[in-house]
Amino acid sequence: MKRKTLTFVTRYAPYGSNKARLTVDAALAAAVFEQKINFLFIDDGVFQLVQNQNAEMIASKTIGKAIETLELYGIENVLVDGSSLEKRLLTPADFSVPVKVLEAEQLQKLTEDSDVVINL
Amino acid sequence: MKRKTLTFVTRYAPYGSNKARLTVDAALAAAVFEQKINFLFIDDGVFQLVQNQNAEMIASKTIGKAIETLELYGIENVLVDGSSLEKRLLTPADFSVPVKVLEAEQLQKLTEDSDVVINL
Amino acid sequence: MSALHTISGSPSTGLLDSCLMLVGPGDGILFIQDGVYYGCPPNHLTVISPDNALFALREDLIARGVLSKLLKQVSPVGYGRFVELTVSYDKVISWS
Amino acid sequence: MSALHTISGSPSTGLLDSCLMLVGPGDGILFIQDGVYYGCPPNHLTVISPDNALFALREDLIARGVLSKLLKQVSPVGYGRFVELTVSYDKVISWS
Amino acid sequence: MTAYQFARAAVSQGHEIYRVFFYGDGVLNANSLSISPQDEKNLPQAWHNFLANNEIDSVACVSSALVRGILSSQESKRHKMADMSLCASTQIAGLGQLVDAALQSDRLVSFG
Amino acid sequence: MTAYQFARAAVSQGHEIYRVFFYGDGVLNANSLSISPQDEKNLPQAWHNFLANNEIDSVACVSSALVRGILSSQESKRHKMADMSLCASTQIAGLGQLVDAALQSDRLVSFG
Repeated sequence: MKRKTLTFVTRYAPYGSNKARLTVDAALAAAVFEQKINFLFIDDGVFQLVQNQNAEMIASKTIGKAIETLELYGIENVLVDGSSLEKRLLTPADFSVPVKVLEAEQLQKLTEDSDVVINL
Repeated sequence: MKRKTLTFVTRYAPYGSNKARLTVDAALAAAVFEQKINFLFIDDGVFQLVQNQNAEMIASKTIGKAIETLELYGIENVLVDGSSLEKRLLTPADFSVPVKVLEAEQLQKLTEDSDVVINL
Repeated sequence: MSALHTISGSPSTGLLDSCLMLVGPGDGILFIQDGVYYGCPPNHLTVISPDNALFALREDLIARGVLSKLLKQVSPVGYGRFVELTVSYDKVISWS
Repeated sequence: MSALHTISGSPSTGLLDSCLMLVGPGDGILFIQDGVYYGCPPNHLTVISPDNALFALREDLIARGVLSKLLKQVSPVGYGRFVELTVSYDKVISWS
Repeated sequence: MTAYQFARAAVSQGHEIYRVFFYGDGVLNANSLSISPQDEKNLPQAWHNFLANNEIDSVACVSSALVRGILSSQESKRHKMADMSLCASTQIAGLGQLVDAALQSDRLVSFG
Repeated sequence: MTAYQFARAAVSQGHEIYRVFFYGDGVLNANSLSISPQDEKNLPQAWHNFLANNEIDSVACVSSALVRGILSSQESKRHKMADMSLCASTQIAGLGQLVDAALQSDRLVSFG
């Protein structure tokens, strides 16, 4: 089986639904398959990256913690849509992990270069 | 127990979720309590009123049918937010039941005059 | 009769615009769950009359790491105050 | 590699704007479920390049009573054609 | 979680809760079979204890419950299903119970 | 419903379905206890028949399934629950099965 490029896209805020959690878990599950993996945050998904989250307050698991493990699992391509940041007046300095900020053209190239795009 | 004014608000398109159905069913359940009942469509909720729906195509119940029964159950105050109509280029002529179109000030008065507003 | 409006979705949902259609003078607005992002920059609240008191649930702000970003016109409140607010207004209208 | 994008939420969700961030030349867009309201007036589709083919699921249009309102630049398709479209593009990206 | 914490705060302030009405995905809190992730709070269990300890009436919306496979023994029988998965403290009933609660109470607070 | 009709159309055109992966509320289609409103199609039953007749592999996402009270007998045992409510044709497994399907198939089509 040839090596594929999988791109996970997440566009939901961290705790309002289970979708954010599901996408991180899917990416972590994908890591063991040794494919090329991109993880892209867009829209409200960028809120998942905000540092100093503490979901114990709402008896839940802090999603920032799971995102920090992405790199440990070998997922180095942690990407963020620049326009989603601008709209929310956020910058990579607000985040708990290092990210690559992509502009419009780079986003389109990312999609084009992906074999599978998983947007749950 | 004094007679109360109940206002049901629905803002969801008819079939994408169960919420539209839930609100109509709740209003029909309320009818037997002989209170004053308003039923207000706002935002995507106005799509519920569009005539010639046929949910058999998606193996579901046509919600327009349930809305037609509101009047039979004595719920005569079927109200629509005018700005939601304008945004969607819809008019009462597109609908399967007669409705009263409310402007901004009337909407605020409706809320103020209600004892309970149910927005599920 | 006054109302407390609770908003539980982020600004992407447009819930505040819908809510404002029914907000009258003296009504209050409480941001909960993902709604607390409405209380963070950029300022989404300029469309609201100063006559309407604004609150955000502290637990939800802390969970999301945004308590320190809360705009100054919004008061952080705990669950106890949330309950008091539902009593001090005549009714509660939820937006989710 | 080209993509077919499926959009299943109404214009209130803003899904088309999100989708367009990832749409490249030659990609197709298929509106399904509440997404079919994107194919109805007012015209939400002026921001899309004519290079991108547009489709809407016929069953969902009929269910909602809006088949007759479909904008002329959008082609109504059934489930058979939906399957063919997923094959004729290199991948499918879903927006919900 | 928000609804649960709100209800606890209301009781601790001495307010009386007339009824808790579960609808939509909320009915999952009335499912005795549901299991929370290991490191998260078991919300159905917490609700169950809270409602029992404070003797609060609770109802799961029948239409929401049935499609999610939450059955009372009576419904199980009617639909000839073998299993039963409703918490003992919660009844299944229609939306009339929501309307009744809205009429009987001083405040209706709902959490989408 | 969209996913079900799409799957039927794919099979009728001679395509092979490698796997159906239920997640989120979709796992309710794998709940043997769920009951549809009288005048609507019984979607869980329709899926069950379709998957069995065409011998298609199906998996319900374990985390989505557990919080919704959908248990395989094995999980039932592990969590000491009395009842069992998973359709016989569907296994419970992790998100790895979704990734595996994405890698093994020519197309992944998901329905939110």
